[in-house]
Amino acid sequence: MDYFLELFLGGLTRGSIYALIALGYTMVYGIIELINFAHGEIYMIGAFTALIVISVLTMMGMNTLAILVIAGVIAVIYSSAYGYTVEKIAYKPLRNAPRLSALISAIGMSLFLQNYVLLAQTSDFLPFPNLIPDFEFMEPYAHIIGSTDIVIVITTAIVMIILTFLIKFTRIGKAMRATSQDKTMAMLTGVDVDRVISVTFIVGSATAAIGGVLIASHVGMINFYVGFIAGIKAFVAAVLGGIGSIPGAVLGSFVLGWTESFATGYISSDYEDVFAFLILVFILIFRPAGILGRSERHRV
Amino acid sequence: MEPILKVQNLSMDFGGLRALNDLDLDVISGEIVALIGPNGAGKTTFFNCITGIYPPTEGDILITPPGKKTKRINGIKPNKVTERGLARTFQNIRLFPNMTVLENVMIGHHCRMRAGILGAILKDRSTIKEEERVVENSYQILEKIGLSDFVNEFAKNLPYGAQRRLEIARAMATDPFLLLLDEPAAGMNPHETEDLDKLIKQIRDKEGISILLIEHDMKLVMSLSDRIFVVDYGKKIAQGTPAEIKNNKAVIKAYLGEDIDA
Amino acid sequence: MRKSIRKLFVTAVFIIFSVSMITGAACAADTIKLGVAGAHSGDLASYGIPSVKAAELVVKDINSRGGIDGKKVELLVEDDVCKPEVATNTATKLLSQGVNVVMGHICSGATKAALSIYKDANIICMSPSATNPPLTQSGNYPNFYRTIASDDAQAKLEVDYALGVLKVKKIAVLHDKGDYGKGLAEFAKLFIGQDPRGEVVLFEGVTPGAVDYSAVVQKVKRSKAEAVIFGGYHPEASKIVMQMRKKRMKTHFISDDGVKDDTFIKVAGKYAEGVYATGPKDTAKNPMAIAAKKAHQKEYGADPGAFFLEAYAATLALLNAIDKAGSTDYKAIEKALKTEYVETPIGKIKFDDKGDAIGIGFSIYQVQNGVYVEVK
Amino acid sequence: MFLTFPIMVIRVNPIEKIIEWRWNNLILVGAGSFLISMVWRYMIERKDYGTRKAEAGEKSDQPPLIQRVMKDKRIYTPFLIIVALFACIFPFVFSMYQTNILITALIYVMLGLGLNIVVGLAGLLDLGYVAFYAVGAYTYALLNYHFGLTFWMVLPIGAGMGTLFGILLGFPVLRLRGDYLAIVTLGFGEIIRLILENWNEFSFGPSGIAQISRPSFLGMDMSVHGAIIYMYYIMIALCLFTIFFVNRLQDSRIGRAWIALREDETACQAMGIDKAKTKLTAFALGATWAGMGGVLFAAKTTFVNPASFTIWESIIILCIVVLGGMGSIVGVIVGALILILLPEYLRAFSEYRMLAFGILLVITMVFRPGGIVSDVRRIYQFKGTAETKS
Repeated sequence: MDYFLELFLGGLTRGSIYALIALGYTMVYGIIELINFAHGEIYMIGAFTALIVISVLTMMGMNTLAILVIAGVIAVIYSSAYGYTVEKIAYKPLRNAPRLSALISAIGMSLFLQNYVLLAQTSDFLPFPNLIPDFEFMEPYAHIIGSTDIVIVITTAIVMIILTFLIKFTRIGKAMRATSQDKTMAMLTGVDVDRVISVTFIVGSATAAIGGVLIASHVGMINFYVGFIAGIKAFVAAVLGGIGSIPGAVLGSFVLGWTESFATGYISSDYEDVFAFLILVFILIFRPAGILGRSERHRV
Repeated sequence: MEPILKVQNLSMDFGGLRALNDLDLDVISGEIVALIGPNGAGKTTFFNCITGIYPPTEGDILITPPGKKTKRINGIKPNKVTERGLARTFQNIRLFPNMTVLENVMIGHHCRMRAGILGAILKDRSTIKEEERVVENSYQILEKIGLSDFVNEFAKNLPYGAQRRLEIARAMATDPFLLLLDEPAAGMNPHETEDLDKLIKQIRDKEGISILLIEHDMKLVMSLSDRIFVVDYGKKIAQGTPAEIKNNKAVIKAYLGEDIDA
Repeated sequence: MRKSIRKLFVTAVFIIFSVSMITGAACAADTIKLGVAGAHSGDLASYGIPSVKAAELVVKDINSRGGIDGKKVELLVEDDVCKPEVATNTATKLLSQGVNVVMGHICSGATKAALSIYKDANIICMSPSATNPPLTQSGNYPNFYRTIASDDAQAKLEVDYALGVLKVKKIAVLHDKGDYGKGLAEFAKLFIGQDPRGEVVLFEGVTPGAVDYSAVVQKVKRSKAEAVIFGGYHPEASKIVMQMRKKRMKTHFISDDGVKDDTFIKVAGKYAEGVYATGPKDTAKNPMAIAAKKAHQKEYGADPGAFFLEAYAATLALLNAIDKAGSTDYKAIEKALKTEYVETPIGKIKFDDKGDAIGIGFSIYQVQNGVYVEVK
Repeated sequence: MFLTFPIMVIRVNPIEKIIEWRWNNLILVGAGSFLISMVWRYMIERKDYGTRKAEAGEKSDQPPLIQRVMKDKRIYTPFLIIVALFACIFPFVFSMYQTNILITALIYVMLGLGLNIVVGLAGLLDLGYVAFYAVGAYTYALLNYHFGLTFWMVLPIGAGMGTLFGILLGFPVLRLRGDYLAIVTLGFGEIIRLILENWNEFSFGPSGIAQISRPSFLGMDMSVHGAIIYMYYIMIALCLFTIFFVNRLQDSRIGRAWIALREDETACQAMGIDKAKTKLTAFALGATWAGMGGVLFAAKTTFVNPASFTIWESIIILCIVVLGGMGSIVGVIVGALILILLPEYLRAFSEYRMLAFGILLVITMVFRPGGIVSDVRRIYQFKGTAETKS
């Protein structure tokens, strides 16, 4: 039972990690139906920015909690700026082009950002300091779950709630929903679609940056390639949950996290990813629009 | 006379919503039948049920192609429905925009062709002949519809009225015995509508294809139809000849609201 | 506008074509051409670039002393990104340029792909880092040599250390599913199986690049393994070690020379303490090694990277063999490699019939106070 | 226009941060960041210029150049002859290396044309195309290793295995639309790779299978050089065959059905086209080509391991199709040649080449969203026929 619990918690952490990235994916997809391949790179850049800030501040001798907050804020700002810029450069000119063209543009952007960081920084893995202190009250349970894990899970929950509120109850949220339903109609009813899309990218990138900082401190290292791998997984999670749906992305991430965790624990980690993809295929066969996705209604 | 299309007790539910409720309808060979009703009455849903896009919740759809036995076609796939001889057009035009006008019509021939992969590669004599026949045939249809000048235009570049007619041409190419037209005159100017009136009559008279159409343009409906069915809220509220329908109280009420009745 | 761009492009391609033709044709035989191939870009570049630097240093040294038999040595450096399909291109490119001997490739997969081309062209190839055992042991590649011990030798050492010195009984064998790591793990499993003192309680591959290895670590914990033998590279190793230590597990962690890298210690920090890794015998006292490192410092202003000394030794061995043989003839070089000892930074070596170096060895290192220290 | 200003300001900043951080490399990175920001500025200017030009260009209704060239038989035929001649004498004029990379490029031409059936014609976004490529490669590798079957015997088997797997994958994904399809195919591609990686008994795991025999000519033993030249001509022949095949297909009943499917799924079905069957044919045929490509890959490289079949490979092939121009044969050929040969010739830039590659993809898409050679496919032969009939 203990073992099951541990795997369950491990899966929860992993799921939360995916969720932090998947949320951005799903928001962008919901609005402009684009698989934003560069989203993983935004996450990576967030982590790198945080690392740079942390290094600088540590040299200046600040205390860890302040560093964490400052680094987090700066990472969020930079990632948002990057998200915004990427959208303006690589996607906006392609708004009316075939969807595949935008996809290729996204792939190109992903490659570019990867190599940009590779060249500007290094190809080696860099150690990422763990800034989340070990909580003392956690010590008796440290062998089961670490403090970083808890912070990640809680942050994911908070981010999800905030995003849901944002979309359900604010003006910009309303505009987002309108845009995702029908761009032309939204435009006609006075929604500034370009602005809505920009905001979506900014919010999505900010989420990714928060993810970047937390995940990097959990994993303890980063390099230019972490974004791509995590991005693919998060994308799978978003699709699994029903792409375009915020709770769907989180649920999908948890399903994926647990699948991987239990598959590793009870079967073999050799085929961990195989199980992850198999569950994706199975769920999509029975629910072609994902767990919480709206099934596409044909308008004839 | 035996009806070629006979719909009995057709009902369609979307979740809890009953879009169609116990609908009956029939079309007799050589007829032009109109299906009218206010917006959202379930007319297009009715078409979608008949053509296999939605499987109906209840009821029977029976077809009797000329010279063949009666068959029940509930819930079979759209392409099979077309193969059986029912062809349709769409309310919001659904052409293949990046194909030429001719190709659009050639697609209509698809289910009447048999060339397979091998045929396509080897281009044996039967395939070549078939292709030639289809090109010829498509061209003839376009001539009848009056689009022969646009043969090599992209469908998306046609004027609106011509796109509507191309949809009809494409549907005719599937060699149907019954043509289902979903608001063929929508968005047309009076002049174009007049042409359409002629065209539809021509299709019935010269090609021998029966027609079931949904239309809002009452002038067109009255001029064309042999019989009219009126639906509201998924229910049939009246049926009869144009003259009968014109004076039907229920119809007037449905169209103009309660006040007029009083 | 578009047309002119296209024209420009076509012209550019043609120019490149013709330039490469001219260079291909110009390779007259008054230099000895040493090919250096490996990953010089991409994510594995950090393993390939040191070999280029080593070759540059050796060649510079030899040329400054008048070359071999009065002939200068010319370097042909080609990137294979560690991909087999690119490696065949690299190999043919080297052949087109009239290469005499090749030092490389870096990854075993790429090496295998390239070897079949060198073999038909009678070119000798010596790798500083391709450790896959069949490269020498299968006998399929008579033209292949290496200055690094093969995976099975390392695995043997790790297993012997775990069972003999650490006296553990239950061992979990993990790997990164890669060519190198999995091969090594398979050997470790085999050797433990043959030894009555220990048993393999877990044999698993982890997914490289995954965000979290907690499930695997849990599994190790449940298996009650006293030691983990890991085959793979340092990024995964540090993630696993960190998660193990965070879960307060005291399991020994033994790994290979993919982990015996200072980056590992930097990344894992305090968690790296006590980790064992195998690596080539300590060369700190070898005067040639010291000289080579110094030369690198002087030339490039930094410490050399992974496989630098092996590459240095390989370059020396190859050029020495050509010198001794007095020609670049395949048979002659082969004979010289197998009979003549040569002094290198990794010891005095010659090669056995299969192509493995005699005279080099591996030893076990442990992280103590942030540095790898050889343990006896 | 005013947007470019914040972009530049924001862009430069992180680089400055790097300078701050890397004290030891201060000067070097400083110069580098300056260069990058210059390049960036230049690019943005170019982009604005390009956008304005494109806006202006839309009004002047000028048919694309390549289309005009292709229409005009007087230019087209001699052009073809020159290309053909060049292709014939290529291995004797150029070095073995050039021939070798051209073989690689030609394999990708085949793969691109195969994927073009699925993505370009039928409009099904397939991100797991590499799975079939792997299936083909391993078919040859394993059959050759265990039973010593030769290249020519395995080529049809590999193609067949590709078809089989195409159908196997096709069935479960038929219901899916758009990006759901993409992600499932991506998963399928990964599953195949992971199985190859982990199932040692079957596939020899990550260490792969080496010493696969090259195609032999009438049982003759050939030197590497000879083998490469031979391989080159095989590739030329197979590419011609592929072009012929795809060309015939896309002008046929089946090809039209694919395009109709891409254009409008519902309408396509309402026109009597069996959606499931059409999709399945597209998948199966696309996979057939990938299977063949795989056999060729194994024969050329003489070594296979799972590392050659990552998702990036699928992405590259997809880029070939989209960059070249979806649905256009010439486009795919051009795309393959550019995308495969360019990185080889960019070797001079070594570490910058992938960066350049990424930029190239974005720029091409932004300026020519339809691909380099768009609109070409849509000129159909029926034109002539129809006119003579009228």
